[in-house]
Amino acid sequence: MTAGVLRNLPALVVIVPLFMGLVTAILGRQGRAHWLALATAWVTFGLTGLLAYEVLQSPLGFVTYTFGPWADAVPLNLAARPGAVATPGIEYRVDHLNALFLVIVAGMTAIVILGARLSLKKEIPEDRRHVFYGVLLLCLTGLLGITITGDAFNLYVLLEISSLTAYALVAMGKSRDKRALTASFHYLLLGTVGASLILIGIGYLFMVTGTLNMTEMARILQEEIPRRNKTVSTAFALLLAGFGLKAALFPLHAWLPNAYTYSPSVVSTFLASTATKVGLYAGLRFYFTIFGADYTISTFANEALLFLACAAILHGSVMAIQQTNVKRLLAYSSVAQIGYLVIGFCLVDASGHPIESGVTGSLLHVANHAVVKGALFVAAGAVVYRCGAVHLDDLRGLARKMPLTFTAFAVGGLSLIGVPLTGGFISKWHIVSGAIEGGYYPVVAVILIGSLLAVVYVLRMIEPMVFGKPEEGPQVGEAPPSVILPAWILIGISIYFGVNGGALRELVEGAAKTIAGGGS
Amino acid sequence: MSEQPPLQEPLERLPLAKQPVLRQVTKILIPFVIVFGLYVITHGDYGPGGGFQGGVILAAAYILFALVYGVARARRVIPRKATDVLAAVGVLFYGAVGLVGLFGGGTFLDYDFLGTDPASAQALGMFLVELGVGLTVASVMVTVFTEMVEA
Amino acid sequence: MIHVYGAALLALLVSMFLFLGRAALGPTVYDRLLATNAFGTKTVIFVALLGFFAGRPEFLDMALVYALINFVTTVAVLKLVQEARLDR
Amino acid sequence: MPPWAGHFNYWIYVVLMMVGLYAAIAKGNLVKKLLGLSLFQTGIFIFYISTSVILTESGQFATVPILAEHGGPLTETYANPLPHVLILTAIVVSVSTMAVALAIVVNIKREFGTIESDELLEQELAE
Repeated sequence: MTAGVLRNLPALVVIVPLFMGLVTAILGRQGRAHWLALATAWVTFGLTGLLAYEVLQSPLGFVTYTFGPWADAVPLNLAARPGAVATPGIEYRVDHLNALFLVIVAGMTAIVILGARLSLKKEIPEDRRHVFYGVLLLCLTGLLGITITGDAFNLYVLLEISSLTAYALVAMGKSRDKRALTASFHYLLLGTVGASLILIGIGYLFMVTGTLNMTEMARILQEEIPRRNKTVSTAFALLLAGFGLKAALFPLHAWLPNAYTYSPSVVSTFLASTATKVGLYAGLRFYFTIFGADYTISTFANEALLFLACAAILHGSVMAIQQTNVKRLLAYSSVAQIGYLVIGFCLVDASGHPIESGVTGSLLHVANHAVVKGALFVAAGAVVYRCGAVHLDDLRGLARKMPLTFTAFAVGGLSLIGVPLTGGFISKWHIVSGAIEGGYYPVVAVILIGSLLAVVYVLRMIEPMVFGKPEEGPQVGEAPPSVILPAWILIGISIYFGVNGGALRELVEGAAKTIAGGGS
Repeated sequence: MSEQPPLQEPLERLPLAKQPVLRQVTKILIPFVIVFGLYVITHGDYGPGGGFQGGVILAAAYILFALVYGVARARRVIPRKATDVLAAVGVLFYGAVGLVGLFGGGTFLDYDFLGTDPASAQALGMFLVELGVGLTVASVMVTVFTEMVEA
Repeated sequence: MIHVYGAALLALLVSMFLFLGRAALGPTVYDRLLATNAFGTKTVIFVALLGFFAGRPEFLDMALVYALINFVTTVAVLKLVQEARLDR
Repeated sequence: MPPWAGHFNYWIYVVLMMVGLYAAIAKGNLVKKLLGLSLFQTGIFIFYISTSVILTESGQFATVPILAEHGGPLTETYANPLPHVLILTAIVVSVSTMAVALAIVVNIKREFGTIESDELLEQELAE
């Protein structure tokens, strides 16, 4: 049994949440759904942890797993390209980059569900709650599947599974605010167009290479296909646009603010800390592994992405300053932070290779931002739990009324700014030193301006909490411990990252080597 | 478009659900449709068809019934709870077939452990998987139809 | 023999286009319905004939499915036209 | 024959896609937007399917990849079945997308009383 689990670890990471999501949807009435989902999320987190450990121990630097008996089957001549053979069957392939994102996604979900019970009691009607948990677990399945799979078409299907469930999750915010429905509809329109672009891109790559296996595709693209092939360029552009949309990179972020603002608190937290990160991962996988850094950096795309990332930082921060709804403010802050996530990967040294320190910084920022944004959204959810809304006016006097929530807001805000001793400092420091190394001084300026703007919007949240006079009326007390607990766990993790990275650092460094070294 | 002329015959004034011809034709047709749906599901491994297509045909039989006899009566044949559960059970069945291979010493969805010789085991595995897919697709299609119609 | 099949397919195609024209022109809803239904029937025959032409009896399965879907669609559209809702 | 005419399948798929995208963007009615989205996806399906066409050495179109008899070998040159299988999955995904989208539209109609996007925008701004 134990051997079976260990041998099939990559498959189980996806199968367990899939199975338990369905079981939760069937059997989850009378409050059982929460405990089923909680147990599943933590088991999945444990499995991803084991998998990451296995990857770290592996001498090859990756773990592969093939479905069914196809591995030893005779390759069929199914390929569109004459002479090529396609290996049938789906392969899962986990290296440092996957393992990092797997751990982040599963870990964040596990922590988010920990505090979900009471907050959902207020926001989702009783008879839909088991469905909600089931859909949440299916969304987790999709996200983990995208991260783990080594098959391009499988990636598309799982991307659609996670997106469809995400639309449904956002729409479930309708009992608190009916605008969740229109937000979800626009998310669906844009998300489907993005996914369709990805589908065409994968189709073009399939036509050129005759295979859907990512490793094989990468090998053929980098060794056999002449550079500047028009089909490959088209596929590259389509995939870039598609994954840009999924990762909400400026100017493709239009779906994000409303979707985060009107969805239930738990969903905001979950999506903010996982969904866009996975979109980014898929983009990185194609950008660095499949097309290869040599190809992508030589194209116009690299400078364009750098420019868009800088624009995202400035635009997101400026928009965040103008918001009065805290969830919306945090959503625009996410748009800005996605800029930081992308910026590090676009820094190139004189010889045309990605700068390792920038890549490390952005990868660290993926983890940091997931954790910090998670904590902030949990804290916002705690305010929603007590007050029913999170306008800046509702926050007045929060420091005295809800000290625990206030502290979470304060420390999370400091980490968003990038104050030393928090995780945000470490990652921004890496990105800035990478930018200086490559001579990108305007980028350094943008990062500093972005941090200053972050100070402004964080202060706009903190100021009424400390100095605002609470309104007359019924006194609201601290949120129940189980609602605010995830925020504290996440704050703890953030400070731990700021002081000492541990195993995460090892994963990030391995992943940075994978990317900077030009693919596995 | 011009004005619609008033309908002359009294038979056409009847609501669709009370049309005798339609009711009798539906009654005769439905068993054949179900058999055809099952045929498409089970012969999916070497002919055109499979779980998705067969599931949709099965759902079409139900939808035809619901259109002619009314959704309320169709709900009594297959209640909402049943479709909800069956949709999940179909996927779970698919997964369970896959798990046999996983715990039998192979990998997920390795059908070789279902039978004595690989060829018949593969056929059996594909058949069972298609059955699960068909069940899920049929129940999801029924759910989509009834939910949209009752909204 | 090929010419006979070809002529049959061509005749079917022409009649299908005629039905399409009727479906587009109207003038009443029932004309359109009848035209689309007949178009569906012609498609069934077309698929069956094509299967016969290609020596592929499997095409009959598809023709059967199409006939079924065509029937269900017509019933549904009729009901929608007559009662403006589908659930009674 | 001019060089672009040989790739007429790509022209058809691009035109279909653009018609769909136009409807998805420009139409005000949410259901019409969805119809456009559906057309957009259908264009992609046609693209995938058209890539599976294979010409035999004598210039004939290859046959369908269906076994003539149960278990018998497929001796003729047959079209590439992989795109068909992929598109079957993509069609299922597209149908699920439509189901979710229509469910959302039904809920929007119930909550807002309209499915015209400009009226929806007015109502949202009023809140």
